Amino acid sequence: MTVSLDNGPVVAMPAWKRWMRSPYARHTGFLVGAGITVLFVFVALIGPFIAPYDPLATDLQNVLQPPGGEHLLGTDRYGRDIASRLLWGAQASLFVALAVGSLSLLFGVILGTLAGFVGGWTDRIMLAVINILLAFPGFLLALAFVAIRGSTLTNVILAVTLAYTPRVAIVMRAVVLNIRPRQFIEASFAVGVSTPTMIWKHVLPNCLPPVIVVATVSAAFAILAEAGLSFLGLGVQPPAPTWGNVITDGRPFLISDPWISISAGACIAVVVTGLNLLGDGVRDTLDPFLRNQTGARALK
Amino acid sequence: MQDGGAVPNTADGNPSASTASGSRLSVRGLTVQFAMPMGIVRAVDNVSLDIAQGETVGVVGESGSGKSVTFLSVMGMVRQPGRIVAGSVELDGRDLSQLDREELRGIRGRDISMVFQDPQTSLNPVFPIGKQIVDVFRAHLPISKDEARRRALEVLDLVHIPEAKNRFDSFPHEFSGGMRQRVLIAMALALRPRFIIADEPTTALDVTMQAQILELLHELKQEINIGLVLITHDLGVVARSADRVIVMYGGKIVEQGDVRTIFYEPRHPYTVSLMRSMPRIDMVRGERLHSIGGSPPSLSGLPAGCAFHPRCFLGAERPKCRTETPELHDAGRGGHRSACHYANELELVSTDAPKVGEVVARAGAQTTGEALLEVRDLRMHYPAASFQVPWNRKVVKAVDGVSFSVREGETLGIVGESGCGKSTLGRCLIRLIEPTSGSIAFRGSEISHLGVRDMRALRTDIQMVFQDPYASLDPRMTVESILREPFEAHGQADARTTHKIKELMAHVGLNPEHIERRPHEFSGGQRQRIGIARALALKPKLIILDEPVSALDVSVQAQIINLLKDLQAEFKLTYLFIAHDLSVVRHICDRVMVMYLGRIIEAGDRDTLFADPRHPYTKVLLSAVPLPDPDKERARAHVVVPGSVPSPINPPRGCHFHPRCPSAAALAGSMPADELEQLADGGVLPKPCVNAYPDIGAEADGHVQACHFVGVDNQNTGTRGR
Amino acid sequence: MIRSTLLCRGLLRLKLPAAALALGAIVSLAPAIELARAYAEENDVLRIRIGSDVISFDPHRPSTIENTSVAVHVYDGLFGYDLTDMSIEPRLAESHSVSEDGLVYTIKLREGVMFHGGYGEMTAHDVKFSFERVMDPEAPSPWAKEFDGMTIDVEDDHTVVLTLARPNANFLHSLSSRNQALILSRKAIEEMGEDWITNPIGTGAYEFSAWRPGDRVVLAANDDYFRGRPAIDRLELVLIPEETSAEIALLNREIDVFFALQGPEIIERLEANAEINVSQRPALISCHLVLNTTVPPLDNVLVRRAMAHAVNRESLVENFFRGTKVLTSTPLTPEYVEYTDDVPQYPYDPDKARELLAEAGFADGFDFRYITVALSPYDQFPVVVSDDLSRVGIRVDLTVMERATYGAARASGTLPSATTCPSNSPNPDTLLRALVHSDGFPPGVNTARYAGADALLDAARAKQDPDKRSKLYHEAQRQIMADVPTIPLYADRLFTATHSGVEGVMTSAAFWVDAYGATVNR
Amino acid sequence: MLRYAIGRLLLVIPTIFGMVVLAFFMLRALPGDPATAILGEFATPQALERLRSSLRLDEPLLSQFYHYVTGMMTGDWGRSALTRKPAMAEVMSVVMPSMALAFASIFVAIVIGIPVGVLSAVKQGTGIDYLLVALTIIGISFPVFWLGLITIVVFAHTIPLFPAVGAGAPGSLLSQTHALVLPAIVLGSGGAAYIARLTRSSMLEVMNQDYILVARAMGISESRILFVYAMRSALPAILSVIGVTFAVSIGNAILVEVVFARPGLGSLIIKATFSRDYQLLQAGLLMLAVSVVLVNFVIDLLYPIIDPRLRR
Repeated sequence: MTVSLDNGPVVAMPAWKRWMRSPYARHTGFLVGAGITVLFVFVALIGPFIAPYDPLATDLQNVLQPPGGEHLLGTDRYGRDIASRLLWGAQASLFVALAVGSLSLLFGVILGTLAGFVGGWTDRIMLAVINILLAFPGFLLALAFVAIRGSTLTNVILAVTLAYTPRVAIVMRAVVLNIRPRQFIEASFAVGVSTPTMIWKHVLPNCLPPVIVVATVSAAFAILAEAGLSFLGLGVQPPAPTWGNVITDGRPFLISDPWISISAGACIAVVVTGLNLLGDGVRDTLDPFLRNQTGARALK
Repeated sequence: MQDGGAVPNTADGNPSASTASGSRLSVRGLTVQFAMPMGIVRAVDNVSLDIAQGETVGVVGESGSGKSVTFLSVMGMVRQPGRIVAGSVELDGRDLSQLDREELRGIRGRDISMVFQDPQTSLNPVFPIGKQIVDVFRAHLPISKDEARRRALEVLDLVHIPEAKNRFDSFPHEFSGGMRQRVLIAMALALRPRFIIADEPTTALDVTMQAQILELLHELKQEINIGLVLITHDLGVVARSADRVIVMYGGKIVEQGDVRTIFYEPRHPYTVSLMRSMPRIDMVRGERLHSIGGSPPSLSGLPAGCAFHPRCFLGAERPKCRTETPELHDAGRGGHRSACHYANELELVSTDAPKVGEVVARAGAQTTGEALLEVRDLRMHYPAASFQVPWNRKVVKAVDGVSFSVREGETLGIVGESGCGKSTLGRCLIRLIEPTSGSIAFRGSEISHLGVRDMRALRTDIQMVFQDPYASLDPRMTVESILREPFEAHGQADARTTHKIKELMAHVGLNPEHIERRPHEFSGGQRQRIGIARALALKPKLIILDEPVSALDVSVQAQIINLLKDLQAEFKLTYLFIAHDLSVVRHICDRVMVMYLGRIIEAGDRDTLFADPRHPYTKVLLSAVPLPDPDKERARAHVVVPGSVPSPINPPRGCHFHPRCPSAAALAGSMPADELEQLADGGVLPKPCVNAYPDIGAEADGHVQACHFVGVDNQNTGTRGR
Repeated sequence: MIRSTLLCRGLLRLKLPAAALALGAIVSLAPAIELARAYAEENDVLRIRIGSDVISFDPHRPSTIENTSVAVHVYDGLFGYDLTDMSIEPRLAESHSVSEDGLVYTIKLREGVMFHGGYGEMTAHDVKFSFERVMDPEAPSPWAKEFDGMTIDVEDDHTVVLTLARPNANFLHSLSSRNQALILSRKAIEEMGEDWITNPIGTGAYEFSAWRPGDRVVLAANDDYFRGRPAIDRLELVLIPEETSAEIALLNREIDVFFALQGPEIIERLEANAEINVSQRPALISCHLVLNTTVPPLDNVLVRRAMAHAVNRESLVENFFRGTKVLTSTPLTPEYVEYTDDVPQYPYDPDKARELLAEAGFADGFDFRYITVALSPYDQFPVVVSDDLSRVGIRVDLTVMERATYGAARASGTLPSATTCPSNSPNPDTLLRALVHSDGFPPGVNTARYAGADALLDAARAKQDPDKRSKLYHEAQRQIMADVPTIPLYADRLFTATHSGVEGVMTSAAFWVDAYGATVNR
Repeated sequence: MLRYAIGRLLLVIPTIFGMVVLAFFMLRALPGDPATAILGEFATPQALERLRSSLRLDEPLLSQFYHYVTGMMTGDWGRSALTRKPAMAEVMSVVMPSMALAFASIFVAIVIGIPVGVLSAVKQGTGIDYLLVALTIIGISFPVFWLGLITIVVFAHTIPLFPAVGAGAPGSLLSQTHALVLPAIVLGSGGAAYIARLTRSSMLEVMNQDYILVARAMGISESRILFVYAMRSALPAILSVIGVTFAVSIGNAILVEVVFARPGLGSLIIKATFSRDYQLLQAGLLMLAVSVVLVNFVIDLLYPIIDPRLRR
């Protein structure tokens, strides 16, 4: 039982005004998430330039300094400046998040579109493979991949991409299956539009927003997964400054010098929260069907 | 009957003197606002009305008129962001708006209950229907489960659920739409409330189902003394059932009065226009329908003064209408009130367009053109589920051996209830769906086997307009890109395309300056115009119109129908018009085919077919459509058929219609036993009906039908008249 | 269908109360700490933390300190070390005699020593079987070289004669090790086949009872142990890889003994705790940056010396390890009798390092792949070392490999560097032969591919006279440090923290824990 | 119902076979020679050769696969290369603590997640709702191992309520349950957040359904509408997220097991990965994946019980 309140034509308005009146501008979560994400990207980009110390330079005269003083967030057991390591680490995290987000988006969209649009046996086989991949917990899949290929940044990215592509693909497939029978697709076929044009001009643009949400979520998870792999000794290898490595470095000092792990963990938590809020905000403003689709499946 | 009727009438000043004693529901100065992002929206504006127990009040209005919100407020069920900001709702003098939540809950379902539009979604799918009715009893009465069950069975019997005992534990999905609506009515009736608010109770149903439900409501009203509010956009339904009528527009009541007064002596231009713009099944109103310009206003941007003035045939230029909001005032006998400054001027205006405009005789020449499209034995079967075991394949025979031809320049209508295969047929013809077998010849050349490329080329000749103007346009594209698409798809896009697009827009009545706008910036009617422009872009010969007006408000519907007619004349178009609304079909089509379960059961010239329907199903269909004319409607005979359209997965043997056919049942009584077939459910029917699908015959006048016993008149089943 | 409906209704009805109940249960579990303490305070059990999981109970196979810590309780050898002073004492042997030429060892076995689980008396046949198993030419034990072509003859059930191929002054060390020298039951292995490996049968103070991978090994006291039944009924070696967790577990009395404690901060904290005793002993382990002498530019001795000067080992030991490790000048540790300081020294001197590099033709430094393994602390101190190296212009690419990859890569012998910390017996020959003798590769850990001290080491081994032998070892150490095939970074110390009521837990300088003599008094 | 169950089961079998194939071929791509990894750097070439042939590493991949699959059919999952114990037995010896953790965490997730989600939905738009929504987002944004580390410090050290490590003493159910509390809460917190989020959104969606409106119009009490009408209809969506949560938990359990030094499939898989123990790794991976498939199968079976439309 809806009250239809807006039947009449809407008067055109400038872009900024439209933005101000869009649901995004009123969604607190979205604004906070976008704010954190923008800040994160900014810090990651300029981090290496504003870092006060070399993130790799050890200084055994000044190990385990508490926060404050010369070292804003203190030093670790090698006397390395935590703040500098975190600033550099932001870059690695951004890179992982960005790469995983865009790669899983790219592959997921291709696979999902194929499965959803071609249908038939292509769909069945791809769906079966996707389901098998989905049955392996994502982190397990990433772990196995890194174990096989070795612990480098590239491999961590590929591993997490491998783990999250099926999730993007399955959402993409669902969205395509939802879009495909819509009348405007039929209508374009009826005027003689060819299939590739159809996918490019109608299917993709309409499917992308919810899938981008999933990709945002997988970017967030990529940061978590990278940290998890580092923790197990399978991530980007030390002494590279990544947030996961900083947590692991601080682990023996959790009782005496907890700031090391806590500051790195907090960085991860804040950025991941930001990405999740951003994804949520976009999802909340999408149409309800897509909200459900992305809700249940993408959270793995 | 533990409560209800016994309460004495405490209200005074009954505006409609026609009804007798009983409770009274009074709404005074009700104003409901919604806090929306774009600002405060007043959905209901100072509405006052009275409903007495025992009367049926029809509430009519287009989408956004505030009719539903008014009655949700009455029930105390307006939710955030909506809020009642002024006014009162009194039930026998008790102000419901002052009650707390628990007291209000006690009123709902017990004193006032509600029936909603969509029976598919109104029952909780995870509980058996019996439990849902039992819950209603137990929410209000301290009775045992068994007692509640006994009473629930009683109400189920009351609404004619067959074998209620056995179906008590069935789930909603095991019932047809009509049956579910009965269950919902049973729920609403369970505690014998004094008032039932039925919000579009038949809109989601097929006409034969609608007839059943209207019949049921009528019957119940006679048995139980309830005040029934019938919210609807369908004037036919009102004409058939209501005692009084309230017409709403832009959140206000614009006219109210006795049903005959409203239909025959309306005193508000909106009511007049509404009456005129409705196509009628019983007559042809001439070439053009009266249409109201523009579209129903958005509640967020109501015009100043009289909300209707921009669309009014009287007031558009009158300053008073633009500045002064008219209040309801007496406009005639029996509580007839109108909110028009110039209500008196309407005394001489009649609702029947033919008397106003001129009756244009139809030019029969158009129907004798060459056959443009020849369809022979077309079939479209598809598997009923995606995964099936090979030894038990179930097939949906959506289109099952259909042959017909479309002549150049004519409009061929295809009608039928949902599930009859008419839309599938339309899509098969331009091969949006690949038919399973059969031939389709366009201008004599076979197109059912054309390759993708040739078929795309053919789409310059055959085009389609879709039902849902909201879904059929890509929300992300501008009008320009939507209309450019056909040109690009066929390599015809060039420097002049933008100019052509603007021309097209002008042709279909859109402002060419809006070329950069996106679909959501247009109203429903305007969007349908975009859809039509897209179909026209390549100058096709044949346009398949798939329910092009069924999603539109009545006033807009008329505009689009007129537009389609104009375009047909201008571009020498041939139409294949698919619809479920027989009135529209009667208005626009030259020839009509009736489909039932994938087959054509009757086809013929429009006037012949409507005047002299031969197949029992056609007769049933025609009689089920309510006429927007109280006297005629109540005087005529209604054939109500039992059951609903069977599943096309397993259609009945023999004539698909035989299980519901009133003629066959009646015939059986007068036939010798050896010509009858015993049925599983104990009934007997003539053997041919059960055993053989009747061939569609051919007659000289082109009027064909598929019934074994045509001409045997049997309208004595389920007939009622007033 | 009806049944399933009923079932589901039942389920749904149960759901809420069940959830509430369970929530209550969880909440009420919190005060259950007292109960938990109760089970931790059984007197008959001693829980010892180990840092990584036991892999195998076959003592003859590659071992870890955890494997050895299990093996010392389950098995015994002919001889063994007295852990107080690391002197050799007879165990399963009653007495022994050595021929004049030092080639024939006649050993009289103790009588009446029974294997666990009813596998009978330990005899000379078991000794022969065990030692031949070590020397199996098909699948030799990594320690097969310790026996070096020895022949074994059973004279009678309780006498065995071992004949060496060449004199070996360190042979009694070889018979005291807790790897190749442990005696297995021939009968048990022959009867159980492959299953033997997870059901070890020995003659030790404790019998194997259970192993839950990833959790713990449980041993039960051997009532018939020939040195007397141990005081504690049950021994649990509990796996807690992470030291902070182990510290908490120790404080919570989830464990009684924190074995192989590394973290300097944790050591400091536990030392400050009155309830905890922290014992330490020098260990026979030294840690090395092994430089591959066959790979340019490391084949240039000047470069290697420059690197040795570049590493600030004092700071590493003092500031990074906070004095929990000690400096060593040679691959041997100061614990060895044969150790000497009189070798070429490489004090921290970055300028000298740069000079040497310039002299070698690498004034602009060079690219160096520093390879280490992802095991604490071997993935940690290299960070400091590589930073030191980079300060003299060496462009260090620190590669941390996970264990299996590292093992395989190191076995290839082509890595430019390696981080190697051989754990060893008190036999200096074992360490030096493995690390810097050409016997040590392939297979082995002499990934420096260094052979410069072969002659000296072989000569030392053959010398029976302890003084002369020591001199030869001193000579060898000088030679090695002149050539610097490895940079000895530090010598390890072994820290063990125990609850104050726990007495008699011994640790070996060769890094294992022995709880035979332990008592618990809570 | 039976047909539905059989149909689901028929889908489970190829899925598991697919996993076997995937696990096999993926793991054969591991670099490093398992034989070297097992025998160490001291092994002679002959010994390596012998071990390789006993592990069938010298045979063509397809032949290895054939023996692997046929072995599996007959219950022979090979032996752990490292311990020579049957891989199946080794996996089985740690299945209990692993599954205990997984199910306990799901339990925690459900017990916390559903009430939070319902509360949040009921209070939609209020401060409580915003707070809970924020908490659920933060809840899925913490690295689980980090949460575990902090939890250990706080609840085993600062306030020593729970054991820091391990799965409790073998044989003592009390001590095992006690040791399960912290890891289950840590592992379950993320799941609780997911479940709360989904419960909230599906409750909100269900509350917008026409049949809820009808129930209101019939005067059914709000609590009954909420807990009977809406809850029951929201359950299928909640169930499906429980299935997803289980899979996530199984993955994160690896980290939690390492943090809490618990025996389990996670620790086993890590160990097997580091030691190139193919047979063990395969067995462990498959056991986890199969448990995910089976849990989802059980959930699939629950759907028709909750939603009568699926009973056919």
